[in-house]
Amino acid sequence: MNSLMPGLYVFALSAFLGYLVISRVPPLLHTPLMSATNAISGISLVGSLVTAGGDHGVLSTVLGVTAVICATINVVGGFWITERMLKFFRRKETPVAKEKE
Amino acid sequence: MNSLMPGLYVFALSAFLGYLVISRVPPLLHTPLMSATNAISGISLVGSLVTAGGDHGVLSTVLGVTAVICATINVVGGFWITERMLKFFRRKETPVAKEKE
Amino acid sequence: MDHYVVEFSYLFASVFFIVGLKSLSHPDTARRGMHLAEIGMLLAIIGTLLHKEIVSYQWILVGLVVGGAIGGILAQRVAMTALPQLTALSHGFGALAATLVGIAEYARHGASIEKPQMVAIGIEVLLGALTTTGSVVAAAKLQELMRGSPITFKGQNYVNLGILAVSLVALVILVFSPGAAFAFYLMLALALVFGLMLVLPIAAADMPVVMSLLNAYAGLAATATGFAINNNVLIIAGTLNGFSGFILSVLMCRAMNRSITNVIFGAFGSAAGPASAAATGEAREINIEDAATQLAYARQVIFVPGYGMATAQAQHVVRELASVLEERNVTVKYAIHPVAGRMPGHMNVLLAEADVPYSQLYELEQINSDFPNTDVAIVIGANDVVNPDARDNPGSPIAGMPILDVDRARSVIVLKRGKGKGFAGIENPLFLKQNTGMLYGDAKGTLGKLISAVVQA
Amino acid sequence: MDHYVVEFSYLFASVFFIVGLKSLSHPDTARRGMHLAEIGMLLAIIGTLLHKEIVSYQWILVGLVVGGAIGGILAQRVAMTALPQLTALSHGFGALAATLVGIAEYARHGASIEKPQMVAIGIEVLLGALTTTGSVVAAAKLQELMRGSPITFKGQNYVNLGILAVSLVALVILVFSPGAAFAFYLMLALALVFGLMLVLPIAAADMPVVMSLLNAYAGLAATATGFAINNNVLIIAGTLNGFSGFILSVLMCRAMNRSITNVIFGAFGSAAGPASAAATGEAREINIEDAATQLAYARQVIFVPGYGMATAQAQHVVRELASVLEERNVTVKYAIHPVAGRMPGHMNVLLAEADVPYSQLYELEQINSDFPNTDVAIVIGANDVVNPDARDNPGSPIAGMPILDVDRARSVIVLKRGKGKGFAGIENPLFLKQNTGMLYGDAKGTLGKLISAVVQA
Ligand SMILES: NC(=O)c1ccc[n+]([C@@H]2O[C@H](COP(=O)([O-])OP(=O)(O)OC[C@H]3O[C@@H](n4cnc5c(N)ncnc54)[C@H](OP(=O)(O)O)[C@@H]3O)[C@@H](O)[C@H]2O)c1
Ligand SMILES: NC(=O)c1ccc[n+]([C@@H]2O[C@H](COP(=O)([O-])OP(=O)(O)OC[C@H]3O[C@@H](n4cnc5c(N)ncnc54)[C@H](OP(=O)(O)O)[C@@H]3O)[C@@H](O)[C@H]2O)c1
Repeated sequence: MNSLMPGLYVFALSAFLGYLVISRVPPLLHTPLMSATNAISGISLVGSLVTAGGDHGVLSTVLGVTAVICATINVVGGFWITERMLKFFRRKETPVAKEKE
Repeated sequence: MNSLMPGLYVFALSAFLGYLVISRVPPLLHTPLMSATNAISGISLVGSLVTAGGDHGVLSTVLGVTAVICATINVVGGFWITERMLKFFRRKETPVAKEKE
Repeated sequence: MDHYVVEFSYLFASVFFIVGLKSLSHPDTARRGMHLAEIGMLLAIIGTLLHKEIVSYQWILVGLVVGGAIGGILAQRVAMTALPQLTALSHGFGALAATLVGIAEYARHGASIEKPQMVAIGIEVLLGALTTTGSVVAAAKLQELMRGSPITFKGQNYVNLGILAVSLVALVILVFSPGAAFAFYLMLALALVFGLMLVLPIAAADMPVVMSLLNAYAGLAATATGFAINNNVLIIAGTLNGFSGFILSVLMCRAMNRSITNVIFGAFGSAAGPASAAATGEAREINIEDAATQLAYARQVIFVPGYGMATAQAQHVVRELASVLEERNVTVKYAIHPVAGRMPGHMNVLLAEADVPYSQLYELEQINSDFPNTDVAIVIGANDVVNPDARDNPGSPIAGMPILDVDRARSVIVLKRGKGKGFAGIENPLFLKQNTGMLYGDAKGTLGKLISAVVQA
Repeated sequence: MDHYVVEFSYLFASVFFIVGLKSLSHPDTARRGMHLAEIGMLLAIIGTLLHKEIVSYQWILVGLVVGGAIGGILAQRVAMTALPQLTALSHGFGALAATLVGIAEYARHGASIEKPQMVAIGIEVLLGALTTTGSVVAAAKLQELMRGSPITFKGQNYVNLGILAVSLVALVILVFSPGAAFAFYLMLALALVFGLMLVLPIAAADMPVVMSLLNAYAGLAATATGFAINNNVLIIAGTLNGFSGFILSVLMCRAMNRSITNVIFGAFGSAAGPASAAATGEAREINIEDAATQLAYARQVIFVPGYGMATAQAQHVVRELASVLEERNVTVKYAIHPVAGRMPGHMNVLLAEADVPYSQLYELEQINSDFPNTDVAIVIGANDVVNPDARDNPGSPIAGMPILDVDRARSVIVLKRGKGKGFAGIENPLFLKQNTGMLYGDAKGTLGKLISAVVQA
């Protein structure tokens, strides 16, 4: 019909979903939640890939590649740190030797 | 891009939403839930309106008007009965006289 | 410009539907939320009326008025105990509407329909038609216009499978040669028959599960239509209904400890079921005065309603008895089994109708630990949901179904008309226990007598 | 055909993101869910690489490898206590990427950009640029590369408003004459400045709220981009992030009993705050041996960690002390205030890192009734979150903030370095109470001594 409407539906439904999903995350996991959403927000990587790989002159490529680097730092760093944190959460005490720094 | 994709997104998001929303309805309200979704499924009324009001010959109009009648029964009946049920649920005892049949 | 109005009305309708369903997560918000859903429906209708294809309004108006009147009258007049059949019927009307629209579409465009549209119209008509007849049979069984017990014959499942296969073949033919009107009407006819065949072999008591499934199918049909005509509100509402239906049927089956396939293909309740723990001994009958004394001097009484309370329409007298007891400082609670009665949450609605505040209604998990501290548990037309065999006898046909541990109360009073069995058709050792006393007779009458006796105690 | 592959990769990526975030509702499912989210991201990247506009891959590969290496090394090397700054930094990188893409788009299409696209690119660049500088300042403040206290000047809010207004005007100009490159770069520069101005006046301790808000803005920027380039995965991921950010900042503010506007415009923690209940008396210092004896012979001990535990990196010694106590059959619990430390859930992560099972971590509502039955509450670098003034003194700057009722324990031991104040910069009457004993010194050192003393007790 017109190109804006489907997007609006997707937006409205995602907004509901976001509200329902996020409000169910317990305080225990709020820090991992922050870094997880941080990582997911690196989805803008998608845009930088197209810019970096397109054939639109040097400026575009330089900007694009820089953007790819930045966005990848965001994605990899975000997920990695989330993973590191989540590894710590265990249900029961295990006989694993106590970690020291 | 192509006409199927936006629909698929809407479908996937609605499926999640449906799951999250419905699984939060307590057993207390399962009967109203059944009649509420029943009423909402009368949204096919939308289709029958277009058929009934269009200028596509007698057959189409007859079928359409019958469909409008049926769908309206569905919608009105469903919401009405939901309303009747929900009216009963009260938090605290009120000094209202006890109803008798 | 008009397009925007229509599209936005649909968008808002979708949002309102979601908010409405979400509001059902709490009784305090439920009504307001349903009003929003109603507004959403109104918006969708108004939006549609602005559609450029609609040229004349008088017939639409006639349809809306007639349908609205019938729906309103039905919904207003019907007794709360007849809810299941009304919901089934209303459902059938909705499905019929979808079917008719599908037929009209086909009759109009016929050979010129494109593949994806044809798939969607086919699914719409197929699911719509089977839901129509299926719902009508379900309503008839529930209203006892028809034998409630399963109607079966040998090789039934194969016949059904055959019908389904042929109608799917017809659909495929249609997709590739949309002009084949014969295939269309064959498919329609077979789907109508299939709906009958699907529901006839299922016992009346299993109808709620079937209805939830039919609701889910109807939802999916709407989703299919939505894809066909590129209408998001149909996709959203359809998907929500689809999920709601599936989730509810799964919950019901889980509460009965049965699988969905068992419900649909099992023809449960047809056979008497393997004889459970042989009934030893005789049920002990007690008289009204004894029962009244027990109740009047108890510290805590738990009411356990079941299907019998619904058939006897006894919810108001139950509430009256409870009030009389509360005036004597007896603590009163209600134990609600998830599949007591014939609809999920059936007892909640009936008791709420009788003005019982929902804070007194306890779910199975909340109340079971309370029975040992209870002086009297009074069972009002419940049977299967209080059958201790489900818990203790692994050979019982309902073994594993979670039950209310009524037998652990200090004393149990059972109200039923006679030696009738419950839906599962099996013996209930609860009735033979030492601490169980039977009060035979229609629940409503018995409760009336109990009230006067308690007042005099 | 290719389109379908790309589109489906995006659809699955969206689904995986949602499932991943949903899995964070329980620690047992969280990791698996995050793996799904990672797979989703991979899918989206692979799908994009098939995009027909992409002609050369070598530079993309370089970018991915370099970025991945930097991100991995940063994330692997950084100490758990430095998490807040790392998250801020990583966030800044993401925002910078979005900004650069926006600039490239504009540089390429310039005057030929259509209105809706221009709006989206404008919003993308605006929000992206302010998030970039804002995040960098936040990271610098958290890493103490910069004065943590608010940097303010008179009329600041008016200046900020002015900057914002001018950049919005520039955006409007751009939409109507997209060729006005000057307006574009003016807008970009102003947005960068605005990010600085927004975050500089906010205290380091308020950074988590700011970061959540920046996260929300970045999410909305992604949503805007999604609308511009008709990409649903961007809309979905962006909206999820937007909501997550807003919800988290609201939760944090609520736990501090402050409003968001107060956090952003309040320059809280700059002034010393109105002197609270005059400090009467002197804090009582106790020695290690006394403290160890109290702990060793207690029946129940509750650990109350705060920001000081994080700065001292004392979580592992805390856990060791707890183990030593548990070997002596002391019941050990941990009381976690929602805003203890400097990030929501900060204490949970640190203690989990030190191998404390999460069943021992109690939230405020769960544990507060337990303090009166507790022999010793040991406060490790917490201050504001155990300040009884918040509960008892309506005139206190933090009045109304829910606190842990540590003062109701039979005896309290407080570990801190000296007379330093907490984030709110106010006195804490807890330290002056009869049953409170102070153990001054860096928490890690003190705990080490406590452990040996308990072992010898
Ligand atoms: N709720 C749902 O969603 C749902 C769905 C599908 C299936 N089911 C099934 O339905 C059953 C429900 O269990 P239930 O315990 O509520 O009911 P039940 O097991 O069907 O038993 C009903 C009892 O009520 C008695 N009764 C009938 N009319 C009466 C009257 N007028 N006055 C007094 N007593 C009367 C009957 O005994 P007399 O004939 O001797 O009076 C019978 O023992 C379960 O087996 C459940 O699995 C429920
Ligand atoms: N968590 C969040 O998301 C968040 C977000 C925004 C704001 N905040 C705010 O941050 C505050 C957190 O409260 P809190 O009780 O955790 O911390 P706090 O009130 O900031 O107090 C920290 C205490 O730790 C002591 N300390 C510092 N380094 C130490 C060391 N090496 N060894 C021992 N003690 C040390 C300090 O006293 P000495 O200097 O005497 O040692 C200080 O009293 C709240 O006001 C909260 O509103 C939190």
